Amino acid sequence: MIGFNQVTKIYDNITALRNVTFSIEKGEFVFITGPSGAGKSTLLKLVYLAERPDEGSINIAGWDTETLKEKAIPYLRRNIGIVFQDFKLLYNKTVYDNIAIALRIRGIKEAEIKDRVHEVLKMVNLRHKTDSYPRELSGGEQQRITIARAIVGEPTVLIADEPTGNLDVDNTAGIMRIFREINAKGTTILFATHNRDLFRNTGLRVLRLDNGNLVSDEKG
Amino acid sequence: MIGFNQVTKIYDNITALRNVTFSIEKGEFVFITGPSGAGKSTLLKLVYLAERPDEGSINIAGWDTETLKEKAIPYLRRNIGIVFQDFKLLYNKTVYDNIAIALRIRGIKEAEIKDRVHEVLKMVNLRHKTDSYPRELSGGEQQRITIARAIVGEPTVLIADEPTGNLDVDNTAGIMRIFREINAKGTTILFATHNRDLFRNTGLRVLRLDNGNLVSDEKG
Amino acid sequence: MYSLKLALKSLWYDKWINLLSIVSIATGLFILGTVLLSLYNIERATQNMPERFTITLFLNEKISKKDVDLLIKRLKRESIVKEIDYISKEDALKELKTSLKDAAYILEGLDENPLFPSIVIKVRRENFDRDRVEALIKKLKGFNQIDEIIYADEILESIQDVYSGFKFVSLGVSLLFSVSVVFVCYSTVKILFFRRKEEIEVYKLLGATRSFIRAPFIIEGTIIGIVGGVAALAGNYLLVSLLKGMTNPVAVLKLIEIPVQLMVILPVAGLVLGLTGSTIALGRLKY
Amino acid sequence: MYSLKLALKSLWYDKWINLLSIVSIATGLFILGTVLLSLYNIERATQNMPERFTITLFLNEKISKKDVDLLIKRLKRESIVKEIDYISKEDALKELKTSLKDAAYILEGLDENPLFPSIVIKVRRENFDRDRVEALIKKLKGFNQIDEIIYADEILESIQDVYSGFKFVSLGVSLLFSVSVVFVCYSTVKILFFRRKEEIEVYKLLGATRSFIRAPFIIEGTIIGIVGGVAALAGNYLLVSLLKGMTNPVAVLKLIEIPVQLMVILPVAGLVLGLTGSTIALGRLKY
Ligand SMILES: Nc1ncnc2c1ncn2[C@@H]1O[C@H](COP(=O)(O)OP(=O)(O)OP(=O)(O)O)[C@@H](O)[C@H]1O
Ligand SMILES: Nc1ncnc2c1ncn2[C@@H]1O[C@H](COP(=O)(O)OP(=O)(O)OP(=O)(O)O)[C@@H](O)[C@H]1O
Ligand SMILES: [Mg+2]
Ligand SMILES: [Mg+2]
Repeated sequence: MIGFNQVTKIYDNITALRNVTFSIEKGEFVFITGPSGAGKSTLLKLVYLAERPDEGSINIAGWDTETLKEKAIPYLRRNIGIVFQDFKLLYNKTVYDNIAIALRIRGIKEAEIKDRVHEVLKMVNLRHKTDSYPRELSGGEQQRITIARAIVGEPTVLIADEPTGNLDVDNTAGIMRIFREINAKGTTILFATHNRDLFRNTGLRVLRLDNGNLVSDEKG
Repeated sequence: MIGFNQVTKIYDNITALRNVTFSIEKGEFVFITGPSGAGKSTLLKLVYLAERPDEGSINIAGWDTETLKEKAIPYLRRNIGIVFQDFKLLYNKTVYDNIAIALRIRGIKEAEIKDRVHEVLKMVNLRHKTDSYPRELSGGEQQRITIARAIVGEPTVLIADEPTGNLDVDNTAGIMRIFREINAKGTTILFATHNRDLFRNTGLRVLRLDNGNLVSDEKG
Repeated sequence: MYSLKLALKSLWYDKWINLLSIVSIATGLFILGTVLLSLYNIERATQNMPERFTITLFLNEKISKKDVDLLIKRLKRESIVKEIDYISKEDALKELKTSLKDAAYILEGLDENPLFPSIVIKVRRENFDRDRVEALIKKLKGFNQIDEIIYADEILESIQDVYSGFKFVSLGVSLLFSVSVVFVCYSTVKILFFRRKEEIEVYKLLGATRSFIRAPFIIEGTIIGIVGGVAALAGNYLLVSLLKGMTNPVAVLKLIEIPVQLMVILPVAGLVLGLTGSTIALGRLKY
Repeated sequence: MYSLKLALKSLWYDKWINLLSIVSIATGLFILGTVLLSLYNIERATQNMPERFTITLFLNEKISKKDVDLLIKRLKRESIVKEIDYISKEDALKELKTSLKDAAYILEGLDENPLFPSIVIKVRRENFDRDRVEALIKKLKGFNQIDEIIYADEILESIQDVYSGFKFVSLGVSLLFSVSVVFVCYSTVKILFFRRKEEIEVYKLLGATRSFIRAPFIIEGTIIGIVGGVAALAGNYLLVSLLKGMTNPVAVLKLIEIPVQLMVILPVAGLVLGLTGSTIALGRLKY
């Protein structure tokens, strides 16, 4: 599903990733961990093509990112749901529209959009915030909207960058339950987090980065 | 130092805080906890006067917020260092300027500013990012810049809203150490977090909010 | 359909900033409209002015009626000739008497009319062109029944000069102002889009195609442009009715009229500016 | 000092958007400059035009040289009189002969000069005022050596009309365009500040006073305004030198000149616009 081969990413003078090689099978649930600035977000950005590698090659769902045409990128991204570390919500749109946009992009009918948006809002316990604007929400509420937007399109790959940083224990548990369910239905999940509690004793795969190097790849 | 008396805060139709009463002495280190949307950020916003209570009264460092003149607000805020949940960094300014601004506001000389900015950058392990722009930083790095900006002015009250949500264990421990040091020097600290590990077994005071109500006030 | 709804929603959410853009664009188009209006009305006013340029042909005293008719017939065929006036010897004397006023009695002693018959030619201003006038005069000089041709060489030149100068300056000014207006509109739209860079970024990351991203922005820009154009038109109408309805009016201003074309030009210009402005401002979206 | 540095840094960071604002403001001021330039040059051109308005006094045939001198002396005292031309009977006859051209021989039969002496008065255009001209004429009518006064009533009216109409329209147009330019500049600056709302919010939360927050924004706005004004001035210079240097020039355009005042007006207007624009755009900062 996702293959990194000797990937190096350099920003200006900072090497954010150095010779990283790994591969993830379809349906896996993989954690990415490591200290702040280790390169977790950079690795995820390479997967959803927000950044391009300086060296090495990346293969996503059979596509080589080097030869991939620009025009194909939107269609590739539609199969990827992303929870951004900095949320990236549209502050001039309501919660409903923020989530619906992910479906409208795919040309889905409004009637179906309505059902699906309300369903995911219920999953993250924010049905009552449908018509609020993001600035009227608490930090954790905004984060859950971002999660709802990522999962509403039923993507084949779900990328989550520190999706529980602003959530309390109960909400975190709820989100983890949702992710496990989605994963059970076949979605591949990449989950970047500092929170060891999330993967400890789960038996799931954990990639550990440190200063741009992939230092371990073991079960949590 | 800080006194809330029967404070209620209503947003549109949402009661974010309901009849909250407590008082904090000078030099205390108080945690505020509770689930997402409980009202933690709202409580802190009332302390730094970004919001005004709909009912009840708030007393900050001897000033009653109701009678406080608008002109006095900047001077009151200079005694408060704030770590915002959403960072509120200036994205068109370098890391250096982002931190220096907190001192420039007070009219401190550039030479002294330079020393103090470099000192706090060292404290949060980001000396090497002095000339970067916030967008070139990882989530955790941005959060640490926000912390550096809050403490550089040596405030008498430090307000931190989920300051470790994007930080790994080691960085979190480092930040907590800094906060304990600052507190030891006499600074009052209000620290909102979901992370129970931060206050468990510290013996520090913990205010627990739930759905806008202050449900407990005990030692962690 | 959905793009339109999105555009309208976004217009409403950012209503203040959009209003300001509309004001900017409307102001620009209003200036353009005022310029066009002035040009149109000056043109109209000068078209109604009496023709000043004439050529006078002094004819042979003994010319026959037949020859005169022939000459007139020939002159009528010339495209630059607008009006032909034949003044016989008798008419000429009458005119002289009138112009002498009270002193006319000095002519009473004459036993014979000493004046010549003449033809006064008025030149069509639309076809006015110095070369063509001189060509005509050369032609006429070959006619042996014509004794003398008088035409105001200097006046000719200065009319020519003023007229073509006017045309030139008008054209220059309208061009200049159009370019200025395009500049203002472009930068207004561009400033608007600078604000939206992040929004576009999010759309891209969610997997939106170029056309999906572009549509609402372009619709928004077009709406802003059209509204701006219509507002400019309304401004021009207001200006004109204000000028016409003044209590201490300057007579000339009473005659000002709004050409129908302006009613089309301004909204269309707004549309084109909004459309191209937002398309260019968006630029080539890169993934 | 620090505010200035901050303003310059921020100008540089947002260089593209600032450039666009400068372009907007420069365009606005350029249009204004062009209008002022045109007004100035039209005024200058018409001032050099020959005076067309004259009053002709037909004097009594038997008026003595002394009376004529007295009359001229009196006329010279009138402020609206610019030039006085005395035409004696003999001069009048000479003129008539010239105007009759080849037909002048008709006058040869006369044994006595039948014409009247006259005085032609040219009226000063600067002091032109219909009421004052009529007052003068009334006064002259009381003079018994004057037989008749001829003055072009209609021409008088139309010159009056055109001149005051011109003045009125000029004033209106400059006012209108100034207002338009202020609108464009205001909305440009306001759009800029909409972008900065969050930045201002952060400053406030960090404990900055109003003046601390305002200073860099206002300095920035002022710099944008001044640069815009200077750019507009440069544009006007370019325009004028372009017009003057054309290979197929329209004679009139060669005479165009840039008034010194414009060199002050445009940058100062830019400064004022930038300063007030940013001050107003910032609004009353509330804590
Ligand atoms: N656009 C950029 N320009 C320059 N440097 C960058 C940029 N983005 C990231 N970096 C640097 O690359 C390194 C890795 O960043 P990355 O965001 O991948 O870290 P991370 O593991 O996600 O950290 P965190 O847990 O704090 O989010 C950091 O040192 C960061 O400063
Ligand atoms: N500006 C606002 N307008 C309307 N509702 C608001 C506004 N700000 C906050 N709220 C609502 O008030 C409630 C409390 O919000 P607050 O930000 O205080 O929560 P919190 O405890 O900080 O949560 P979190 O841990 O997720 O940050 C939430 O339900 C939120 O949606
Ligand atoms: Mg990260
Ligand atoms: Mg909060």
